[in-house]
Amino acid sequence: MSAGPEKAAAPKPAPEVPIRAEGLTKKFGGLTAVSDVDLELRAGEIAAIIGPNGAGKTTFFNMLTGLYRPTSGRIRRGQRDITRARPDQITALGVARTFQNIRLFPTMTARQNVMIGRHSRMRAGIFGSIFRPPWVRNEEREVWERAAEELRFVGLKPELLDRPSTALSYGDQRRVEIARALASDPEILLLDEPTAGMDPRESGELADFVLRIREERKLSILLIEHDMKVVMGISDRVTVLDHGELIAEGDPAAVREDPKVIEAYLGRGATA
Amino acid sequence: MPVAFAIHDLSADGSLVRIGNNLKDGISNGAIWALVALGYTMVYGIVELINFAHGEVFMIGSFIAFAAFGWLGLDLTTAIPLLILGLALTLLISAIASGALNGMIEKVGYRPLRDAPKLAPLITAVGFSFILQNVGVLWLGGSQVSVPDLIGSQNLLFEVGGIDITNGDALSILTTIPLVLGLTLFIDRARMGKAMRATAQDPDAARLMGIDVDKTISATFLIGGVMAGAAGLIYALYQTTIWFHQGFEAGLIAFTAAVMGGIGNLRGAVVGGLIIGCIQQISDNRIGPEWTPVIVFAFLVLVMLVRPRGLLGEETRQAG
Amino acid sequence: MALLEVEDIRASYGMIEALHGVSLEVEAGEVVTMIGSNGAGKSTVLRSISGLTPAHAGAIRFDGEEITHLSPVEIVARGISHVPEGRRCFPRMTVRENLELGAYLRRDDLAEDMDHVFELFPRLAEREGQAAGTMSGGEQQMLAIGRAMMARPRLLLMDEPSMGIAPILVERIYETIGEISREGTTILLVEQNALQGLAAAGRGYVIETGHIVLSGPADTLGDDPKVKEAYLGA
Amino acid sequence: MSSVLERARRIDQRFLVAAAILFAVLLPFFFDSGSPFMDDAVLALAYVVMALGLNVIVGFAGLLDLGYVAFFAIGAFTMGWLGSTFYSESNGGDGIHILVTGAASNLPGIHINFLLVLVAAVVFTTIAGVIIGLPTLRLRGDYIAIVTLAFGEIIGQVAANGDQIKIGPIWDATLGKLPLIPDLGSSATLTRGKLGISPVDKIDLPFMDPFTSLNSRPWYFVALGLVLLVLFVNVRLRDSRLGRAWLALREDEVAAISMGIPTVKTKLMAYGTGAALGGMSGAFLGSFLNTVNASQFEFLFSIFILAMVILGGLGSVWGVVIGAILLSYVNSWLIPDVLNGLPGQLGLDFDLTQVSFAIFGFILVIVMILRPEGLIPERSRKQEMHGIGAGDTAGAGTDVELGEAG
Amino acid sequence: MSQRRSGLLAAGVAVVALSFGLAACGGSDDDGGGSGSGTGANEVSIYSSFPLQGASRPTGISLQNGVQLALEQAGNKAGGVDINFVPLDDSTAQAGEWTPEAESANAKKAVQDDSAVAYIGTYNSGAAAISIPILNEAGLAMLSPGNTAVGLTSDAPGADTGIGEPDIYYPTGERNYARIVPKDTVQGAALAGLMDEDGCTKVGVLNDNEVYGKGLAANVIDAGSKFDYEFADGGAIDTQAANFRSTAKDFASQGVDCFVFGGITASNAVQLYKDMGAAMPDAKLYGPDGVGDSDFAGGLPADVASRTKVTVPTLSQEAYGKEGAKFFKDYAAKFGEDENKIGPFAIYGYEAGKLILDVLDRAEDPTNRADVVKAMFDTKDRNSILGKYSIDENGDTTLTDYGVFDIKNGDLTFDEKISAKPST
Repeated sequence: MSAGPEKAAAPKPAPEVPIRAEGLTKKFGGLTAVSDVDLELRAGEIAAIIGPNGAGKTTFFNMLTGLYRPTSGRIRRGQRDITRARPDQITALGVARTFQNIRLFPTMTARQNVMIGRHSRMRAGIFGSIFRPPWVRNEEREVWERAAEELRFVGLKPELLDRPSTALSYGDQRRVEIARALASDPEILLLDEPTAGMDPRESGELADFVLRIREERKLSILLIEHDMKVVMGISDRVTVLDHGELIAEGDPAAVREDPKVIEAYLGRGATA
Repeated sequence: MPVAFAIHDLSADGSLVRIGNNLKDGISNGAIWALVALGYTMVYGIVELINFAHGEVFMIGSFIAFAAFGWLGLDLTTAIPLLILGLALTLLISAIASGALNGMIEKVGYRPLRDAPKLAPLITAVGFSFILQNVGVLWLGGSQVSVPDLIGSQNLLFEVGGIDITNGDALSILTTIPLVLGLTLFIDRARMGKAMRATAQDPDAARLMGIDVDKTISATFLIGGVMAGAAGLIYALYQTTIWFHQGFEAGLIAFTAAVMGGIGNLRGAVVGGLIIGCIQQISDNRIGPEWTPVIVFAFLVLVMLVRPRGLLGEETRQAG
Repeated sequence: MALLEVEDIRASYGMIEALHGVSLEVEAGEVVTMIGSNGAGKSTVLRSISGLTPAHAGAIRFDGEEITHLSPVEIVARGISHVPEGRRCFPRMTVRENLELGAYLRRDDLAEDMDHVFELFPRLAEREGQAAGTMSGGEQQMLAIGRAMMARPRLLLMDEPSMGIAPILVERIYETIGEISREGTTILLVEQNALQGLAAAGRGYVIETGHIVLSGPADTLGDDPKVKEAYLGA
Repeated sequence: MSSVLERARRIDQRFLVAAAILFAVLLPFFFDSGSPFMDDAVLALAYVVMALGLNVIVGFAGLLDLGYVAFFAIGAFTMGWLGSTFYSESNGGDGIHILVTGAASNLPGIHINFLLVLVAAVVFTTIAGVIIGLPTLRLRGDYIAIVTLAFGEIIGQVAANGDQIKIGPIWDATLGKLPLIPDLGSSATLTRGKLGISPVDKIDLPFMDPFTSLNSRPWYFVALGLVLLVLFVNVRLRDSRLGRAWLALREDEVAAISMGIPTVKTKLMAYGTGAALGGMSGAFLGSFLNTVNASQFEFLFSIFILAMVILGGLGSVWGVVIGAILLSYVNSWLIPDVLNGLPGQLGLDFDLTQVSFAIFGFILVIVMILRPEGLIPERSRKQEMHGIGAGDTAGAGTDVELGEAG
Repeated sequence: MSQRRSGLLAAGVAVVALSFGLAACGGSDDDGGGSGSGTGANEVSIYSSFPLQGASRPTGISLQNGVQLALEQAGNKAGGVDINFVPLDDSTAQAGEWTPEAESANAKKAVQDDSAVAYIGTYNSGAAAISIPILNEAGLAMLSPGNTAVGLTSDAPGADTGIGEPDIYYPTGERNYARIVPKDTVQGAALAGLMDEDGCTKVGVLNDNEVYGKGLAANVIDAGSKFDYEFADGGAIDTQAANFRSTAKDFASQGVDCFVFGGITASNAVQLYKDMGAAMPDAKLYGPDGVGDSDFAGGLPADVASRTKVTVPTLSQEAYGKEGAKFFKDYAAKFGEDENKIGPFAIYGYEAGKLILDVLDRAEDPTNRADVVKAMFDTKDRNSILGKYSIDENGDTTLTDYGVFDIKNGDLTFDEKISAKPST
């Protein structure tokens, strides 16, 4: 406690498979939402999970981030088993996410939202918060600036920095949510339908931005997406879920031609 | 714990009479809690609100019953047929008045806050609880008030195998059974009962059926209040003492019973009430009456921590 | 005059507007399908019609009468039943009780309608006394449709009847939808499963991010490359 | 209305604070040191400390605690145990005296300097807060309210019946044998039940004359010192990493834990802090009221303090201060001394003191319905209470199974 | 914001603060109260503090009325000074009984009033334990017409000497508290003797865990140890419990044939006696002065009331002679009550008032607190309405008479007088 804070640890060399799900299953009562899914995210790639409504995609995300406890199966983060870890522990291990229906803290400003994202990398405890020694002041100032930096990175106009998040446009709210996730220095970013509710132009911009995030931040991205243009445009690999089961996996072009996938989306007879 | 004491009793004198008497007392006490718990569980089931003032509605029910004795001129000299008629009338008066009171509280205190954060209506509920307690203080003063022992609460009615059944026991159990059966029947079969269950399980879907959710919620409060009013009368006759503070503990006990039984589960609430009645009785006998509130509250905490979804099956609202 | 006229409605969840001016019409006796990907606003259109998410601009007319600002109860009473997304059966009630609730606003004898629903879905008759929550998704979908039919609606709104249901049952349900339509009930259907939804319909609309982008006869709409593009990308 | 607010905002807040503190410091010199006004002022300040403590729990972290009286009780008992003749057999009847002067230094029992008692009270209440909070804070919001209420009642009941709990033998058999830890005597009990521990040692500070119950001025300054300390803690916590985390948990628990905020630990910090502040005030009140009596620790008290927080504005530090002072004077002055005969003048047959708790209940109801953000709202609360963006957070706790600690 | 503006505001605040302070206290800024020196003014204040709400209200009111009557009869004058009577309430409606906060506030109020020379109260011994030390520091005389707990004045049996009773109540080491009711060693002996006379064989005892009740129960057991009967000590009750049936059954199964409660009516005594009476249909029931009021007597059902006896340090109205008769008549006339239904404590309130008048007459300077205390302890062989008594050096009365009351038609009716001799 008395020693000053260490500088945020430099990102460790990414392990071969940053995150891997093995035989992951989640049942709610009688309903099986996710059934025996194996999935891995490789270092530096952008992978997409697609599938019709109710296929179990968000449930899968919720298990990866610790919100749901799997009924069976394992999740590994590198060498570590995180199947039973708490969400905050998983965040601390470098996994960050966004939500399908934006979940910003409504009364906080954009900047404060992003500062929350930095929570797991900060050290000030109760005494630090009360007595505010120099290292805590520095920490606060750094986070304050870091938040602005992240928001600049995602393209939020500087004058919106200290506006309440609810006063921002829909697209800006999406940006803030991504900035909030990036603030925790993740190695893995989980994006849950980042383009939901955007028009095609905005979606296209966002797709480009996701690519840029990977370039500049050197992280691996797993996204759930409905907009096939986005999925096809940016993902290295696509996994398709239907009724909680993995029905196809591979590069985007191949998956798009997979009859099982077309049927899942457009209905029977679509391939005929 | 009750089991341990039962075994101890058996090994001590080989007799089940004592534990039997305890359980009997516990059940007749618990029957009153059960009636209060019904209102609690119905309201929580439908609006997910701890109606903190519910215990006070029960207390006011007792007070109204006491006042009704005066209006109707019921006293120890009243002839038995008249007494029965008078008590039936009292039951009607206190049940309807309590129901109306509960309904009024809902309209004034909770409905405007239906979309507010969850803690807001809980805080108004606490506020109403205090207002009603103070009404009780102004009405009958700050300490226990003696109610004429109209039914000879402690007089022996008959004895089975060493277990004494008193008039009070008979009243408590025999009034509670038809009320509980009537209520479950109503909830199971009646159109409004079905609307209540539907609203509790999925308010949006209930709207799509053409159910007026606001009206249904009001009706739930009303019926919960009616049960509390009936319990208030029974309490007054059974204990022969009433006071403004009786609702506070009753409310917490009833809430515990409701949680134990699984919120929204009527039968569960009744069983929960009876179990707590028995725990109180055994604690009175074995640990000391002055520790009984501690035992009950500790039990409350235990239930909430260990099985917040209820001992007797899960009946919480499931998401969509 | 169409049975249902939706004119330039806008609807929002909190600060976020989900419908930016949607217009559509449904003629009496028709089956109309609205398709679109997740989050396009399909469900919101139905919720606005049935009063769950009232439109804050525009107008909805049913049988010539404006119903935009009526409560769900009044809308049900006028003959519009809504089979909601995710079925929303009352999980701790039996099949029979769910069906009875469907006819909540009716005071007459239900026996005939009950028999009719059991005819449409014999599976439900077998499970009459079973709690809805314990049934499979497909069975619950049948129940939800049956429940809506119990109100003897003139217009039936259906939200993704195929969602999360095994393909075999999806077919079974669509067969019944056809039957219901043949009996004279007007249907407005919302589907993500585009081809399935359009196959059952006479006309269709395509909705994207809160706007209607395409409309036309169902059979031509299904072949429109834009639809495939919207779903699977170009 | 809004222009007034605008103007108020424009005035430098720091200056307002300084003026308020100056006013508070000078106030006692305008009043007779023994006047009832000063007595009420001391009580009001002690209640401000309590209310600010509860504000950390309810206002900052959004945990409705209906059993705050527990911490008042534990703080007061710490004062009673460590500053009275209660454990008269301790140390073989000679008593224990640490840094005390005057009458207390010759009496049997344990007599420890007030400042040390204050530290002990903070330690005890924090421990109690953690013990109560650890299992409780996993629960959903309304259940937390009831469980804390139950804990408050349990502590009150144990206080009332604690004269039956003999701790002496156990204490002496185990701890009493250790060096530095004195025996308590074989008949020592946990509390003195409804008889109450009375009298309690007066505050004894270095370089100051011993306090007496007749001169309220020194008491006032000690209480004011506690208020300033607690204000400092409140303001610092509000604008810190923890304060932000509490706000986040309050607004959207699922999003907050997904951002790496550990729920139980973070809530526990709020609960423990609030407990510690309540304990400080409790110890002070034990000495000031000169008694530690089980009848003080009733549910009413929890609600009294809660009403202060709610009236002032949940989470609003300055609002809570005003709310506490207002309600304290309403309780100890306005109702009994000024308006008591009002109902009588209106032809009603009761005194206003008889309905004082209905008045507090009424305040809860009215504030919640008409102005849920309180008199001086905190910005985020105002939006929350009016449902802006609160959205689906109400049910957030239920649709997610949270991982357990471990 | 401009500097000028802040300056203006500061000045404004200062002005407001000043005027507020000055207006509120008229500028007096001396060290309040407790100086002990006479003020020279020719008006003194006498405070009273009794519970005026809850179950003790009838008793509290009759005590307060008694004091008021005595003072008014003297024209609110004694020792050449005018008397200003300030009656206070030490209970709250919500608690239904006295509270430490209220009693402590009352004591402080009296202490801080420079003109105060005497404090008449309290009824509850627990309340006295709060106020005695406060008044003691100020050297203010306190006279109780109701406290009977032993430890307030002496270390006789029943006092908790462990915590240092009675000395802890007197931080200055000087005594300032006297009472005109006999302490509970007397009442304990009276009750114990009465139960012996009535042929009890096993006595069930309960208490309400308060200063008075707990002490009295201990005194009964202590005094009863020399008789042939046994005790079944059930300890303390939970006064908030709905009923006491299980405790009653427990007593019945132990063969208890007499029952006595150390406590007051406000401690749910009616329900307690009802349940005891029901579970033990033949047992005799005894109550102390704490239940000597109309709420208790009127609340019991007839079959229980007929078996209940209450001891009160008051006798029949006839026993008080001509002076007594006049008192009861005056009291009834002034407060509009039925002469035969005046609460037993009214006369104690009256005598407390009379004694204070006498003390002020005898005090060297009736405006000087120390002189008043001295005169109070100098009370010797006073011929009072209660009989001839003195105040001893502990502040106790030398009276030992107790009246035994039956309950007839819901009223306490005098039965017999007992003069108890406590063992110490």
